Amino acid sequence: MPKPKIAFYWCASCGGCEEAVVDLAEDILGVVEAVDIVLWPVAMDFKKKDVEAMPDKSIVATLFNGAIRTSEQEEMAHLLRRKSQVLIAYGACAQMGGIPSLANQFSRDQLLRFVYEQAPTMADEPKSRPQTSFQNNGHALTLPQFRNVVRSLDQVVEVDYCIPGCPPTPKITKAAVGAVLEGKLPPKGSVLAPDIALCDQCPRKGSKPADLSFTQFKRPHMVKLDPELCFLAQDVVCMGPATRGGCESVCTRGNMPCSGCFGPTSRVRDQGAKMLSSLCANVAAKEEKDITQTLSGIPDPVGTFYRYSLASSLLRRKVDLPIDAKKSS
Amino acid sequence: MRDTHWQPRIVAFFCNWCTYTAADLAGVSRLKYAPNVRVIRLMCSGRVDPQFVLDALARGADGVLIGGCHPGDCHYVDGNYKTLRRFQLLKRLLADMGVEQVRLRLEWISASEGERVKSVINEMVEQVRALGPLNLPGRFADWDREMTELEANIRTGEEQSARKEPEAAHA
Amino acid sequence: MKYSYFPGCSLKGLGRAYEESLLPVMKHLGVELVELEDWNCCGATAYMSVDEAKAGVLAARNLAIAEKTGPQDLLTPCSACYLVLNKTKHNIADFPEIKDTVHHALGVANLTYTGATNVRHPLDVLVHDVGLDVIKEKVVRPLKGLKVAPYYGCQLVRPYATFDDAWNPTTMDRLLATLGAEVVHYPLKTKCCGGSLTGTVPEAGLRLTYILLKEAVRRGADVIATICPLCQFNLDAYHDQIDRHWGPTRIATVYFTQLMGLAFGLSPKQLGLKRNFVPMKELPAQSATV
Amino acid sequence: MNTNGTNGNNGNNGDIRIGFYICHCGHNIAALVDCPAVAQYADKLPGVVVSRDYKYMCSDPGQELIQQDIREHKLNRVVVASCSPLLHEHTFRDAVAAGGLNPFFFQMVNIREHDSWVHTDPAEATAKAKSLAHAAIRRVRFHKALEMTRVPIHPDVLVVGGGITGIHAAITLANAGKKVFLVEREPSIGGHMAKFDKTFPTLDCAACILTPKMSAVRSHPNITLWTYSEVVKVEGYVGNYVVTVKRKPRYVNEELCVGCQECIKACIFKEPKFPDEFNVGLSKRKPVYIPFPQAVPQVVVIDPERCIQVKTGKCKKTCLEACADRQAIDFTQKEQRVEIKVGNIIMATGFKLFDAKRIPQYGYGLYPNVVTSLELERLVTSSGPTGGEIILRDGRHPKSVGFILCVGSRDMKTNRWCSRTCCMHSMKLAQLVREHTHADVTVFYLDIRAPGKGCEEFYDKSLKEGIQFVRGRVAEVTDWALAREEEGKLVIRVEDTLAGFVRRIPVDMIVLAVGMEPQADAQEVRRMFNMSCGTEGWFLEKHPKLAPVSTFTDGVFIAGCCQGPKDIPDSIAQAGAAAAEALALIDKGYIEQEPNTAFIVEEDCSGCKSCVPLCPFTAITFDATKQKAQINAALCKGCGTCVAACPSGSIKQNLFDDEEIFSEIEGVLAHA
Repeated sequence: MPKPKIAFYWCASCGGCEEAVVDLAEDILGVVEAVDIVLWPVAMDFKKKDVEAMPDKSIVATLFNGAIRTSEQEEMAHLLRRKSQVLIAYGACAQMGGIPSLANQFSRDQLLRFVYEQAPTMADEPKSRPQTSFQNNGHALTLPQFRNVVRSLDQVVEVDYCIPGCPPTPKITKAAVGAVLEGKLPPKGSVLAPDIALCDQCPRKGSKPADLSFTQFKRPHMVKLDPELCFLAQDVVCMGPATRGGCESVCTRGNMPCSGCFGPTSRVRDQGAKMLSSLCANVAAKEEKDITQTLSGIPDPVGTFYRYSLASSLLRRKVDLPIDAKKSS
Repeated sequence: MRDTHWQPRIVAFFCNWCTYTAADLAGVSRLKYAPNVRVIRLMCSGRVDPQFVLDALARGADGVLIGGCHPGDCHYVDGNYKTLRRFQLLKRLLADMGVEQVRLRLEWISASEGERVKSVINEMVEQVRALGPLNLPGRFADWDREMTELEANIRTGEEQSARKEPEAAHA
Repeated sequence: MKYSYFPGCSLKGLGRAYEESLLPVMKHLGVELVELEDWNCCGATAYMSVDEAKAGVLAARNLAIAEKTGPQDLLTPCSACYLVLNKTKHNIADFPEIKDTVHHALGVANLTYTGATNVRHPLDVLVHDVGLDVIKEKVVRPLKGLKVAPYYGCQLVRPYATFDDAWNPTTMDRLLATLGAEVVHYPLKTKCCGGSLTGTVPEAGLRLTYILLKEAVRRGADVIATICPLCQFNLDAYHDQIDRHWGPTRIATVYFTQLMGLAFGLSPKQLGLKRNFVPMKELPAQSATV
Repeated sequence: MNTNGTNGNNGNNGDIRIGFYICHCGHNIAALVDCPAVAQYADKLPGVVVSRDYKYMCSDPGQELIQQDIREHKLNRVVVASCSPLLHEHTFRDAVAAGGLNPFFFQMVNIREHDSWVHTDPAEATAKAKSLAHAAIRRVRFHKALEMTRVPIHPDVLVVGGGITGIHAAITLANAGKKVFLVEREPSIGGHMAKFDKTFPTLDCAACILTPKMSAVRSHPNITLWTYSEVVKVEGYVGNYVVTVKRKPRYVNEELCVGCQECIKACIFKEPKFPDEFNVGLSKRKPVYIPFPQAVPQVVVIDPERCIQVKTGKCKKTCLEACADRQAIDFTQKEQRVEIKVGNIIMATGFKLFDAKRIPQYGYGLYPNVVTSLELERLVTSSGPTGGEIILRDGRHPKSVGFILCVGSRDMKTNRWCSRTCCMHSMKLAQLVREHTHADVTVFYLDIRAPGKGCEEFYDKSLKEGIQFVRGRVAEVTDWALAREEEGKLVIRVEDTLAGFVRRIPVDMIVLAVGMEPQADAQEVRRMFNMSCGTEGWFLEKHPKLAPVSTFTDGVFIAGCCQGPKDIPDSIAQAGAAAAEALALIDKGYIEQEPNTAFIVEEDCSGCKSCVPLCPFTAITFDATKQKAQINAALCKGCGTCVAACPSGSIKQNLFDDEEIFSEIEGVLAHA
């Protein structure tokens, strides 16, 4: 019996998710043993046409990481959807837009202008922006189109499962791959991680007081963080209460607060709104100006509460941004 | 661009004890106000989950009005303070997300202030009307239009390959 | 402290003693007044009763100039001006037709009025902005033993009781007490002085003036303090006629700013006190010796 | 009709079968909302099996219609679009239950108070009704079968305020065998009525009818009377209030004092020196005093602000000597706080009189012969400071008296409301003045309001007795004369609106009929007892007609003038009504409450404790063993604040769960 075919693909991501696969360490040998990796651009040489040549649904599962920012990524998403029996959004970017989707606070023009014209490191004169097509010596070169909006994978194609995390841990990756191979998958649409918030497993849980009553908020760089005390008890925003567990508390063990990469539980539609609701309710002040004062410790609510989930949040993107119809890449 | 038939749609979350009762009083007093508000009754303004506000906007509301008891008057002691705190940060969040300030409003309206229900609703409807539609469902659709051409191409491609499929299967 | 200053016609004419005392008193207290450039008639009560919209244009031009040149607080000593300017502010805010007329007219003159100008009376500014403590410090000749009837007239607190009670204003009472004067209980403090009736129906107007004078005398006042040029004139100028009708009721009527000047030790000549028909009695001896 | 709908979330069988009913409410709704069109629209919505419009849904046939449809069409959800749920939700829930369905499979749509009554455009009102109906139809899918929760009622009652209203309520309850705590701020009960001479319109003696009731309070075995005491804290909820009462030290042991008043005679102050509160300052008292001869309890009180011993500890304490062996005087007394448990509370905190100084042009406080109606009341009383003689401050008898009505009532500048009693009260005083002094009496009024039983007849009697009535709001009271007959008198200037000219009327004495106002601390008190106030500041009743003595807080009732100005008969009627409401709850033994409580899904809770401090009723606790939060349903009041705050969405709320609200949002925004 032929080995099941597995694919890995990456889009707008940092490469961390690829690292996570490699982080399976010796276990990756077991995976390689059990499956036939038919596509893994970061590690092996495959061409798009190789994938196109595969029969539809011939890949048992594709682990797809990264958000969707360009037309090429969209195209690959569609292609892999067609070729895969199970399409898994792998990591926070594919699941929720991830950090790349913080760019949904800016228009395409703002981004291109900054990156290609205004960035202090930009030496190119005259400042030029990349084009989707370019003629040189009779050769036509093309680049994919840079979209106006960063999207999570499920905003482009239908997704069967999500493996959360920035990046996902080897443990849940292994468990998910195992589940796929054994055909023991939960109902479609599930997130393959525990459906309980991080605090449940956080080693600092016991140190969290019952009454926080915030009078101020501090950002992690402003305090010498106590290595054992609950971050919220140190007035530092920790997204743990609003974030799915399963990450083995790697951040809180590493003395950094949770920033929310595992996304919300299944019972929550908008991770940021929920965290905001919970934190604000626990602010001590009653007078308007005192409340403002306390909350001024959170200077960037979008970046704080939606660090990984802006694309999949209820508003998705800064709503008054223009849609640039020009086909600049 | 401005649709002349467009009417602002405002979703309101009113607490049972003060603002909802005040709205009932406005009715009993036969005060007349703009018909653009749809009230959802909650027991306390403290029940207003910021998700409700975002969801209402995302589903097409042009504004959201939250009505609670005056500070110190909450039927549940201090639920309205929790609302006030959430409201403050939510308002900043909305500003960062490009939603105009007047589209979210928090008002303390006691059970006896039927007149205030009228004036607040009328004022908010006019302010929102002056801003024009928020129309997030429409904006979402506009944003996603950039994907349609590619999707159409892919669909054609799929249809072609579907026709070829039997051969591929044999190969 | 700095204010725009709208003198109005009275303070340059019949009521010049008011300006003559107001300016040095304000200066003495360190309050800077910037007279509006090219100000015009306030719109006057008479014009207002003929055509409110057009009278509003006249008044609004002054408000618009103040708004343009600043400061936004416009000191308006004359009660009639104070009322007309305030009324215009309200009219523009409340009546769209008047607002349109005014805006149109101002537009022709390249002026705009947004409502930013505050019309302030010197009494309000002195008591609420400068403060009685500061005023008290400046008193070098307390008006000890001087019995003063505080008389506000009708326009300062009606219909817009912006800084004091409409029926029983007390700002000037407190100010006079700070100067060391003995304030006489004078329940007629907002009664009509006769106003323009004295010119049109003298027997009615003069009778009203007479009641004010008679009651001030009966209550033992040495002098009546007023804040309005027309009141001052009515109470000061008709003693002969009043005496002929009802018997003598001689009492001087002066501006409250004149009393302030005296208490500050400024010279009576400087304060326009010589302009009174019925001269104010010398200050009682003990205060003169201070 | 439509029979689709597949959501399996109903707890019955898989099918959702919704019945939708829209009520015309006669013309109240149908005049503006096109009810048949709404019914047609609803009929096409998913899950709707029956959709009808009907003239009066709350009527018996209307309710029967629902029940019949439940049986015939196997409905498992019902939506009624009619009036406010605050009015008729329970009616329709009962109807649904009578039809054999759990009453909570019901949702109500408010298209009267929130729609037809407040809008003018039929098309817009109809569109609004459709979208509200749509929301309810979506929402009702998620409803679950629930049970009302029962809360037991503690049988004891607290009555706050010992005026005639509180006295009557306390006696009524005590006679029914209930234990009553009566708390009064002043040293004696009796309130305003104790200060009155006679009562209108019968002119019977106020003391004669009040004193026996005051004595009954003192002697009743079921009444615990705490005077000189104030409620400082109220916790708990209907049936189970825990109230803290502050008992101010009166420096006299109430058990030991027999009211012999020897101490008063012996006081180091030989003469009374301080204004006597009971006589509104018209007479003097000593630092040790008894508020008035009929005071209940008959116990002296020592004024800590005046008593030298209390203030400095350096008095000869002649009072102690006079008290001798009784040893009732106790300068070591301290303020006490007592906690009591009661099931119901009746508020009878009364009113305060308008301060006539707020209208300076009437000269109160300036001219000695301008008095308030209450001051005159004390003057005409035979037990008053003048022994019932009406005299001016200089000892003369007035030859002419003017009554100015509506002082601080029906006045845009002060209070807009009618104080209801002043017309009658003034006419009563006017008759007494005539009787006592034969003076000329003129009453200046805006309208004479004499609607009570026997009151119009009393007005007739006043006219016949030669009392003059001048209609017009008095402009001012002055002391300056224009004519000889005005010299030395107070002159009332008034526009006589019937005669059509301005008059000056000189009199010797002026009586200001001051109106009633909410107590100065009404706002703090209502917060403490979790009540509302109307814009004027009176305690707000739950419904102006149907629930006039109830408040929005179950188990807290209001009676008498704290709810608004009223006369003695009306106050007593309300006292009885409030007592009856409390009795009904006590005798039933329990109250049913909305099951809108929140609960934590244990396996979902991460134990983050974010919710724990949010509950003002301490219903949320953290289970250290399970490392999860939990909600005590008995303490939960259903506000839902914790539900909104749970960062992982692990708290749910009956009747107001996330899905229910999200579906409503979706519904109101679905295009009609």
